[in-house]
Amino acid sequence: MTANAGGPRTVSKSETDDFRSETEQEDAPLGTPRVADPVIESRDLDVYYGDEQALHGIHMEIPERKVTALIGPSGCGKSTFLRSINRMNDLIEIARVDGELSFHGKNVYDDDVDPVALRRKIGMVFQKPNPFPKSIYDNVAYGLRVQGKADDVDEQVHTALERAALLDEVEDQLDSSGLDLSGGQQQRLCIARAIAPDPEVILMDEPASALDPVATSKIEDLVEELAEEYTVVIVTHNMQQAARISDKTAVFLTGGHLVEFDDTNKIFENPESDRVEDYITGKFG
Amino acid sequence: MTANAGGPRTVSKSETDDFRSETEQEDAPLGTPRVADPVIESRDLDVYYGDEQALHGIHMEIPERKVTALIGPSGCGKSTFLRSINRMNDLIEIARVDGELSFHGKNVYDDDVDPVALRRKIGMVFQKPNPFPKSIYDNVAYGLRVQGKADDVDEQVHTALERAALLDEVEDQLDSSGLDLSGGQQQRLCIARAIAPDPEVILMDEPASALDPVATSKIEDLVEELAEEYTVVIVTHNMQQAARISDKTAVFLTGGHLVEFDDTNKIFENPESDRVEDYITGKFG
Amino acid sequence: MSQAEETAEITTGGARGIDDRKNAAIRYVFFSCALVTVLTTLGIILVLIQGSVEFFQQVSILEYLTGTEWSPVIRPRSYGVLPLVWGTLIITVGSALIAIPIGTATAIYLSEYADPQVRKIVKPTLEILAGIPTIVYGFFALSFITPIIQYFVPDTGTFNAAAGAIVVGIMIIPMVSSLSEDAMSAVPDDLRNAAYGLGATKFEVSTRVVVPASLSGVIASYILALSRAIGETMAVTLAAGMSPQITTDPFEPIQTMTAYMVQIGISDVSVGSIGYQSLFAVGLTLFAMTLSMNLISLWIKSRYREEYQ
Amino acid sequence: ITRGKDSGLEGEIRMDGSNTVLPHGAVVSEEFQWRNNQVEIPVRGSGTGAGFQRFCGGETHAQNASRPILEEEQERCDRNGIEYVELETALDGIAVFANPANDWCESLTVDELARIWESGSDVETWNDVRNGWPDEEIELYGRDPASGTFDYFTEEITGEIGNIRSDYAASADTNVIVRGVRGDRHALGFGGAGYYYENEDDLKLLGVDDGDGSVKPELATIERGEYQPLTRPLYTYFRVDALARTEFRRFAQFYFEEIDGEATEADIVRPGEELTWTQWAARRVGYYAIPDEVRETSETKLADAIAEVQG
Amino acid sequence: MSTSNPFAEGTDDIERKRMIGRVFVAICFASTLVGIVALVALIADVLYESWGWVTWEFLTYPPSQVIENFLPGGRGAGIYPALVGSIFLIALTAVFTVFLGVGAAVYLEEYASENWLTSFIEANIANLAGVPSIVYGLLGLAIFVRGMQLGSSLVAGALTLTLLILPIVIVSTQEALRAVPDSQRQAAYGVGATQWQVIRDVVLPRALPGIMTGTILSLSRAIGETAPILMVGAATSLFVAPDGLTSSFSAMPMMIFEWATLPEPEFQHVAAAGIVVLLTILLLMNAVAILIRNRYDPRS
Ligand SMILES: Nc1ncnc2c1ncn2[C@@H]1O[C@H](COP(=O)(O)OP(=O)(O)OP(=O)(O)O)[C@@H](O)[C@H]1O
Ligand SMILES: Nc1ncnc2c1ncn2[C@@H]1O[C@H](COP(=O)(O)OP(=O)(O)OP(=O)(O)O)[C@@H](O)[C@H]1O
Ligand SMILES: [Mg+2]
Ligand SMILES: [Mg+2]
Ligand SMILES: O=P([O-])([O-])[O-]
Repeated sequence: MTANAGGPRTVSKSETDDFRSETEQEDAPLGTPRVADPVIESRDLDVYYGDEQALHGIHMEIPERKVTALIGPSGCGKSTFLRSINRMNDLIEIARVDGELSFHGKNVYDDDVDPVALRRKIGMVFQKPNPFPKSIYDNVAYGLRVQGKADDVDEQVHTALERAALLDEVEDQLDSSGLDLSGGQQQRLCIARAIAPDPEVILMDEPASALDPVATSKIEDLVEELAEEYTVVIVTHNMQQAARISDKTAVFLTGGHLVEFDDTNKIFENPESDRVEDYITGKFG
Repeated sequence: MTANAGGPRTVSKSETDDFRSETEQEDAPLGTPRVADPVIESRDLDVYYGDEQALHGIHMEIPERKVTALIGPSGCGKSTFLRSINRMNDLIEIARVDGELSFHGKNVYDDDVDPVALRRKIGMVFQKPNPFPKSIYDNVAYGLRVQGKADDVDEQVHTALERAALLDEVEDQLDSSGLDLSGGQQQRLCIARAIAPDPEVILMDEPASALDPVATSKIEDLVEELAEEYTVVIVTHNMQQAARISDKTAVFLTGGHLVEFDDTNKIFENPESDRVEDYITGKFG
Repeated sequence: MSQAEETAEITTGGARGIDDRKNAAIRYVFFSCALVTVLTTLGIILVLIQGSVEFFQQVSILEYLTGTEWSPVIRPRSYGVLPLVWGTLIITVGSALIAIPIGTATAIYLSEYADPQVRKIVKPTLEILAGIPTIVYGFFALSFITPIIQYFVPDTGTFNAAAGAIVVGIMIIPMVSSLSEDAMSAVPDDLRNAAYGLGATKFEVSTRVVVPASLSGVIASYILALSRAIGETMAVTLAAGMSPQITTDPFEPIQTMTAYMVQIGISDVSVGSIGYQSLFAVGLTLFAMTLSMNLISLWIKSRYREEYQ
Repeated sequence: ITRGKDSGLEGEIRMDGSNTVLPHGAVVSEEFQWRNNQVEIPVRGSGTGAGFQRFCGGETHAQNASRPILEEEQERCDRNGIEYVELETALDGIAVFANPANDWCESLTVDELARIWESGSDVETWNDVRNGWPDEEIELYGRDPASGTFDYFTEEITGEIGNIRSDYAASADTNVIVRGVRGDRHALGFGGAGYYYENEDDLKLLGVDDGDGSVKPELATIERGEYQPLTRPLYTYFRVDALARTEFRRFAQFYFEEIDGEATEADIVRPGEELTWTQWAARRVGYYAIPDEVRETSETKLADAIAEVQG
Repeated sequence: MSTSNPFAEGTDDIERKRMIGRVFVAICFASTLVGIVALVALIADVLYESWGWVTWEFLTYPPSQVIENFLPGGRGAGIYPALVGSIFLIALTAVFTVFLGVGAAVYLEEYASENWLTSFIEANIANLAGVPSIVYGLLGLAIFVRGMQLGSSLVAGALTLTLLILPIVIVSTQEALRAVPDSQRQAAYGVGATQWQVIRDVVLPRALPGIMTGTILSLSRAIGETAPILMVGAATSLFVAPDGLTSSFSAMPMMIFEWATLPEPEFQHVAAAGIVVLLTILLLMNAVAILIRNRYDPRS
């Protein structure tokens, strides 16, 4: 796929001849489309926890300023894949990564890549809202401070809260604890915190699964908006959610295989694989 | 609804004139059908946790030897309702129940009802398999022993394991720990434990949500079989599951309201309420 | 099955429910066990007050609380408890200066950096320090710590507050390290992940997320450790001396409240004399001091619970 | 595991009191129990005061004391109907000692000691004690104010119990005083003479001059009553009614029985001497034997008490 | 595809933080060592002082005031009655504390509802845990020795130590009970067990390792306590081991304290030998507790 580096190139799903043959790439998911100048590209990515292999030869190209959804049944490796993008897996002692995962063409697993610097480019939002037990303001400012972006903190905090659609609700209580907010507000606070230092990519691991419907729909709206400025990769167990908000969808199935990766519409309306179809129509999971 | 106690009476959904007027019964769910000789009947049931009201005036009649599914988004009070049937809510200090919940016409919240005796009639299976750290045999025998049904324990244990479709798999390891089983087996063990003392009703709170698809489908088959002998009330967050296995479905929506209660087919094909329709088609949740 | 029968099976039918009588009896037995602790406190207060009343019939409370000379046996007699309180404070503050930084750093190391295997061994090993009989610490101070101090500060006498504070400090390190480590491990990984996700280094995660998040638990551990230091007896009796005086020089001998109590407890003063009664007055004062420390720690802990849900 | 011989006697004798006297009582009972192993004698050292409290409350049978019983304690005994017999059973010399590096001071007069130790003393340096001695601060070590040793020392030296300066380093453990003096060139301390003899290399023993010349506390000077005023008697009190019990009677009498071969030891028993257990025990644990006259008086008192209960 | 490293910017700053981080870890590690070094120094000091004095005779003979008896060729002297006394004391204390401690903890965790009485009892327990041990000595003296006329007996000593460690045992038992997952209780209630059946069959067995660990650790604290048994009146010199609840007793810390104050310098070694015996028992108890903890640790 290095041939792709040349420049923008529109590649549609129909260009099937562009695919490597099945024999060459057994694990390549069905219908993997080339993506124009992908921000993140994974090639033959295997992830192991100790002796257990959690991901098998994942190939994926994640497009810029789009929402890419990862769906699949519990334990299929969605979170694992997400964490391998910004090397959060480094923090899990037994986790081991093989293959390549590149960010703007640079393999993030190269020795000269500092994972801390990497994570400053790729923000992350987690399943359970996890604000620090600090004030709302300090929560948002934390990343700025850590990353040494300390001038104009005030302004940056406000901007981030604004973008996370939270400013109106908390403007006059910036000093109160982040833990005093409702679950949905907390999650938006975490999003504000993640975007405050202005990363390029935002990874979200089931950001709405712990929230009620109203809060969920707010987060969904937010995700769509964020895609105007950021590349968003989102894990969700809710297929309707994936259908609603994402441009691309990757379906992982049990055992850590990426079974299908394509435009969201395609996946939901006319998946290549029967297993994906079964999964999407709720035959299991 | 006490008028109902008289005897079997087939009431179909179409008999809308049978409903009390909306003004009389504001909280009555749409489409609540009368049930012939219901085993469990709740009337105007409110449940509070401290100052928070988790259930609002629930009316429901649960038919004998049928599977009744409770569905709804997270936090809507499904588990709360289930626990109020066998008074497991008594164990939550701040929980308080108003209104009536009757079992064979007897309000279980009357002063002269012994919750322990009640629970001996109404078995329960929980979301996470929770076998005791004892042998498989002792797990199943436990209920028999505490209920003083200690003759022929051997036979009863075997029968229960058989009915729970687990006997074949564990017959020659009855002495090994219940914890050594797989998740799905553990859950079936818990079902065997619940049915061993031969209750009338079995309450199940998302019994398959922690299991993989194969184990899930085994549990689903089992639930359908159990309905031949027991009244089953099952909470699930998986709508397809509810559609597959239940006869009646109750849809709770956020805030603790029972929005619709009807035959499962009706609910899934032609719900009365738009909100239920939205929920079922995955617009939120 | 008829409805009446059904109903009969779940109701108590006027009688008591299943094993109800037995359950009630068992509940009372357990309750009495819990009551023992209340009786213990009552007993302590009664015993201390009874002795103190006799003492305060002869000594004015004002003199006791404000006087700066303590010599209930040596003439001219004076009954100002402040020198003993001072001695106790010196030991407490001194041991805190040792145990708090060392214990906290140990806790951070164990919770954030150490391999789980290492933690599994080191934590209980350190806990042994808190379990070693304090009389052993007393001898350790005299035979090991004091000579070292004397090497650096040659004028130091055999008994000195510093040696007492050091051994007590060592003794309470594990209270700080273990309890703080518990608090730090209780910080959900979510928070660590959040910080890593923002591009924080491990150092920043430890010091700017974990420590602040566990602060109330950590502080509660300090207070518990300090209240142990206040109540510490044999080590200070042996190491810090028996000279009630208000001095800021840590190389001078002092006397703590507990050391005074041991001294009277095994002394030749006649029972019923004012010297003997002073034992109870000092005991009561000590009890009041640890009580207030414990109330503070309870208060902090209740805040701590709130914060985590 | 039981050690010693079974003599057929059995029972329990509880002994408490001064922890100074405790080793003496403990050695006697130790020897007694090796010979009568069914008699159980727990010995405690709660202190003379707390001991009398228990003794006069009828909790114990024998009481060690480093001072005679006080009036209020006596009243308590009377109230509880406890009759006792007071016996002098050993002598203790309170030694005054200095650091071995002290080459200026050989002895002190009682007056000098008083000036050093009395309450409000203005002696700060050795030079204040006697002209010509170094102008170095004296570091003072001594027993804690709650001890009988302290009571005796202050009474004899300064004329009144408890009349002592408050800025000396006090300890309940004489070993700790020894350590203090050993580690401090300008130190001066007091404590039981036995402690000096166990640490001769580390301490310098000073003579005490009460007008008849300087005397050092030695076996001879103490047992002959020449080391004054710092020789003090130690006492054992026995409960009279308990003497009716054979084993208790035998135990009390054992104090004044002659030692047997097993106990003879050259450095304790000098040739030609005939010692009783109490005398032998006193020397054994670093105290001094009561002179024979005193022993006879004590023995007679005991015999009278026994006669009274058996009477 | 570009091979330039997009992560090069800002890495100086990260490197600098890493340096600080390394220094910080070094400090934390050094602090951890302080505690361990102190422990090693303490044990080494004691072992050095006692070298050659811990003999079989030392373990099996009654104490003596005469140093020669401790030496080879002497009549034999040691710590036997105090050793047995301490063991009896601890065994008795264990019985009392397990009964009272588990009872109280079960009441607080399983029965008590959240009301002022419960919070009062819990606050009271937390406070008792911080009361100096010597105060318990005064209490034991007044209540058990005098009030209940038990005298300075084994049972009075054990009761005093019981009260001393009861709060710690209760708190650790509560923690063990809290660690029993609610799902286990619900499973039992769900099949119609009564509360007592739930506690007896499910909660207590499951919490047992935690309860044992906490209790043993507390007992190992009790075995080293000097001040309270000194106040209650353990005997300093005892020829025979205690043989009944009401017999007089001696205990190792008392013996050590006494030996250390005797004039002959050799007694310092005897005291050190006593400390070695005491520490050995204590470490054994800790080891057992750790073994139980590690074996049943739900986290491992
Ligand atoms: N820290 C870990 N240590 C060991 N195994 C792990 C770890 N995290 C995940 N796994 C295993 O890796 C596999 C994939 O897990 P992962 O969390 O990526 O799944 P997921 O698709 O995110 O599931 P879910 O929807 O439940 O979050 C699972 O089998 C899981 O048990
Ligand atoms: N023990 C409790 N104490 C206080 N509030 C509770 C408790 N249990 C449940 N609730 C509250 O009651 C409401 C209903 O909870 P319930 O557990 O019945 O929901 P549910 O429908 O079962 O949700 P889920 O699908 O997540 O299991 C929620 O708002 C919940 O926060
Ligand atoms: Mg996941
Ligand atoms: Mg639920
Ligand atoms: O031990 P004393 O008798 O000196 O208190």
